[in-house]
Amino acid sequence: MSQMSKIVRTISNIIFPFIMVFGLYVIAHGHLTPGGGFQGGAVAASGCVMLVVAYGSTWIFEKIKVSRLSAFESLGALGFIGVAFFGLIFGGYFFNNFLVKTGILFNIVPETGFTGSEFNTAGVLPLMNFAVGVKVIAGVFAIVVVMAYASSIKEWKQ
Amino acid sequence: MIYNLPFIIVVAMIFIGLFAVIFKRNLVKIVIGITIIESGVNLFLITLGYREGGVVPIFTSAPADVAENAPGSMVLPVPQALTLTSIVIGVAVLALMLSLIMHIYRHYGTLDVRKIRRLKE
Amino acid sequence: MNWFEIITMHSPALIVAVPLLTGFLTPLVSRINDTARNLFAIIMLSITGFLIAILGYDVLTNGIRTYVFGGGNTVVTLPSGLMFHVRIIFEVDVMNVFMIFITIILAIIGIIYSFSFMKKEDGLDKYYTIVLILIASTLGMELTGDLFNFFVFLEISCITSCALIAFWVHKGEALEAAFKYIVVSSIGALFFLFALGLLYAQYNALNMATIANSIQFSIIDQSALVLIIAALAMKAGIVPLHMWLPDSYGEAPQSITFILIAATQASLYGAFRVIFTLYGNVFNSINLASLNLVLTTNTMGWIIIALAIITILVGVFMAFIQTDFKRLIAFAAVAEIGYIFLGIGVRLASKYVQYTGGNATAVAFTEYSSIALNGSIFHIINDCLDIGLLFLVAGAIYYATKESSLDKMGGLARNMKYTTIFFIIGLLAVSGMPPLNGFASKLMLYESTFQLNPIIAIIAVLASIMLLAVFVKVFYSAFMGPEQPKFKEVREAPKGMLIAMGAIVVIIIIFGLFPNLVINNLVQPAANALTNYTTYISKVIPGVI
Amino acid sequence: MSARNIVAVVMLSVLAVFFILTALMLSFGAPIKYQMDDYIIMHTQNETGTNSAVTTIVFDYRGFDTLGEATILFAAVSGVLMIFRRVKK
Repeated sequence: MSQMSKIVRTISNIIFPFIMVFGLYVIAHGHLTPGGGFQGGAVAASGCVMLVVAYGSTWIFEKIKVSRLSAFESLGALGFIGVAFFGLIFGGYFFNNFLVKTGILFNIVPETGFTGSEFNTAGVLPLMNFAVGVKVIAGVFAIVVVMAYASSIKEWKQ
Repeated sequence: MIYNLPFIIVVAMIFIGLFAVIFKRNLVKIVIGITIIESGVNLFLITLGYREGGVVPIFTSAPADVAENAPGSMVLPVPQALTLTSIVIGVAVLALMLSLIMHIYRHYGTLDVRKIRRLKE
Repeated sequence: MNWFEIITMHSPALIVAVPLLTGFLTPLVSRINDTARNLFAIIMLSITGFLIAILGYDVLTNGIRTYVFGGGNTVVTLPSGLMFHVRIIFEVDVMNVFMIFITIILAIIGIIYSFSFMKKEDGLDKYYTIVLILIASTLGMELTGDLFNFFVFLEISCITSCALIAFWVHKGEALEAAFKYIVVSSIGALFFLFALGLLYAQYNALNMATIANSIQFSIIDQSALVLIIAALAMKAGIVPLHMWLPDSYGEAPQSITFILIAATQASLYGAFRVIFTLYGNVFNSINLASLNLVLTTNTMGWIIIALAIITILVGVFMAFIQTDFKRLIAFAAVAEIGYIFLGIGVRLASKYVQYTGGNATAVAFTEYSSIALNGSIFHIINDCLDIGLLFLVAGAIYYATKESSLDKMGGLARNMKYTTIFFIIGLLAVSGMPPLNGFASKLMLYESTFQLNPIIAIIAVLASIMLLAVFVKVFYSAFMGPEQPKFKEVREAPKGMLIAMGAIVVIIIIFGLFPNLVINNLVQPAANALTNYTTYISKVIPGVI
Repeated sequence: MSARNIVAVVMLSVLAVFFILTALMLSFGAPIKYQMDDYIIMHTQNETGTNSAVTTIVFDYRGFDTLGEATILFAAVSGVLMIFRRVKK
């Protein structure tokens, strides 16, 4: 895929930070509003995919190493399973929500029926949301970059 | 009867998808068929969880009367969580199928099932 | 609480989590070098095997063990006073232990075989990542006590198997087989999800014990049962839906095929669990007071018997006309799965005779129905080992000669002595010859089937003999005959592959010489655990019955 | 239209009737049983401190499913990268 026109590139440059911020907002507020790691990750990854469309997959493929994206995805998955293992170590059960009543971080427990929004709640859920978000951004971006690059080159190096 | 319309639509979607998978000769159309079946099943799960007049089961800035009659005024949350999982699974399956199709196209130069079928009984 | 108790307590979760963790770490570890990656994979799998041994010992001595993910006291109390957990529950009885035992044997041997078989390929870091995730998903399917969790692991195994079948991307047939596989199995999984939705709408629960406790067998439950069995039969390769199996078994790398067998058996395990536990109070505790349930059981049994006989015949006859070595073994695998299904069908149909016949027949058929179930469960492990051994032999031949068409082979016995011996043992075991393990389980199946209907038993015996004929033909065309000039330089397979095959041969011979050891210590308790669905339920919902 | 197609159409229509009958038996808008969901809505705030019941289920009550889901995405990415690797001949 080749580059698109200058207008498209400029506008996607302008929009890109906003999409990323919105994606990160959805990830960070996963425990308060509709959304979470997967949805926010998909939003942020679509922002990255917009760059692929605007700048052409060849250019992106040269700038970004897919193996690095794959390693990031691995790290996201490790973070997720790592939080689960911490639950085993500190809470006594795999996937235990060990932070929720300890008083370290994200530890406030709202009253039942509380309709305000308190960010510092939900125990390990924000951490898991974050890990999943990293994973989804890296994973979806890697899939799209590889597929776009593979469809753009004429002869495969087989 | 009319009250079950959502379920009938779900069944219709599943059968449109199955029809595409069985009768279409183009690999991409087969994939579209599978996606339609999957949307139908996801819609089915969501439909199961609907409670008459319910709102989304999230307390953040929920209206006061909803929060007071809490479980009765909210739709069931479990089917929604299952659907989220199912959607992500669908994305993964779709990515893998499309990359296989790209390879098949490179290899055979066509997407027609009749022309690429080399594995016979 | 000492460390051993803690490990035992957490082992159900760790058995799935450790291979998953290994899979996530493999891309990072393989940046060091290949040896480190291989060592890492085998060490982590050995740890999993160790955990399985601990868990198996505990379950065999102390009975069912449950594990609640996340812990806490999250219990819903029903108006009737019964309580159940909201969270995901792993529930391990002897049947689960039996299945994970098979899986870990196949997984470790398959990984050892891969070390030498796949050595010259590239993309191996991804290969080992996906294989480890496939193993984790198979273990998860076999341990879980939650229907949706089962679905998730079913989908993981579907995706990973599809990617691995397409490993040799330069071959068009492999891509085609992978595409066929993913279409069939994702539609099957979606049917499973639909059926799960039906059950959820009825009972508002997702764990198997809670649903099994309140199942009523209304029309909706019956359609859910039909859909679930159809989906799992699709994944296991029962005949109307078997077309993906020979293709994918035939085109995947043989080390993968070996692990795929375990994944297929996990779907079969799902069918066992659904019929005998989830619908337990329909198919297990029938009595004359509820005659329509008895009739339903009978109909269900005969439908399964018919499918199984068609599966056996199609597998055997299609194996006759194959010229490709791997596809031929794949059709034999279809026939073997037919035998396992035959056992389930005979079990259900014998129950009908047991309740409608006279007093004397009742006693006899109580025994025959349990023999059929035992034979069926015992045949799962024998099928894995025998068919697996044949696939590994095919892999060794492919590795040495780069040839898989039977017409072009010949005279291989001169240069590949060990492989030839392993093949002979495999062919005798798969066709049920007396000193080996296939005989023990097939005899149990024949015996119980004969009591139900002699004609079906004769068909089953004849099919088995034909299977022997097929493999003798293969033996002559591949190993005997004049030495082909192009195979003069052929050498024996490398040591790693020989060790893997030898390990299976040792297990086959042990099982063949002492079948009662396995039946009494593993198969019979597994069958008891499967039919004792009330114990299974009461471990999750205390106070029931 | 070949014989195979006719068989497929007949089987599909039988299945369709079966599915529609099943669909007609369910009730829309009024779930038959809802104890588990009610429990989760009522306890999501004091057990996990989360305002959103759906997120609670996805990451806490059924967190292991989500691990599986993350694994699926991981496996799909690894699979796609493996399929598009450069094969040396």
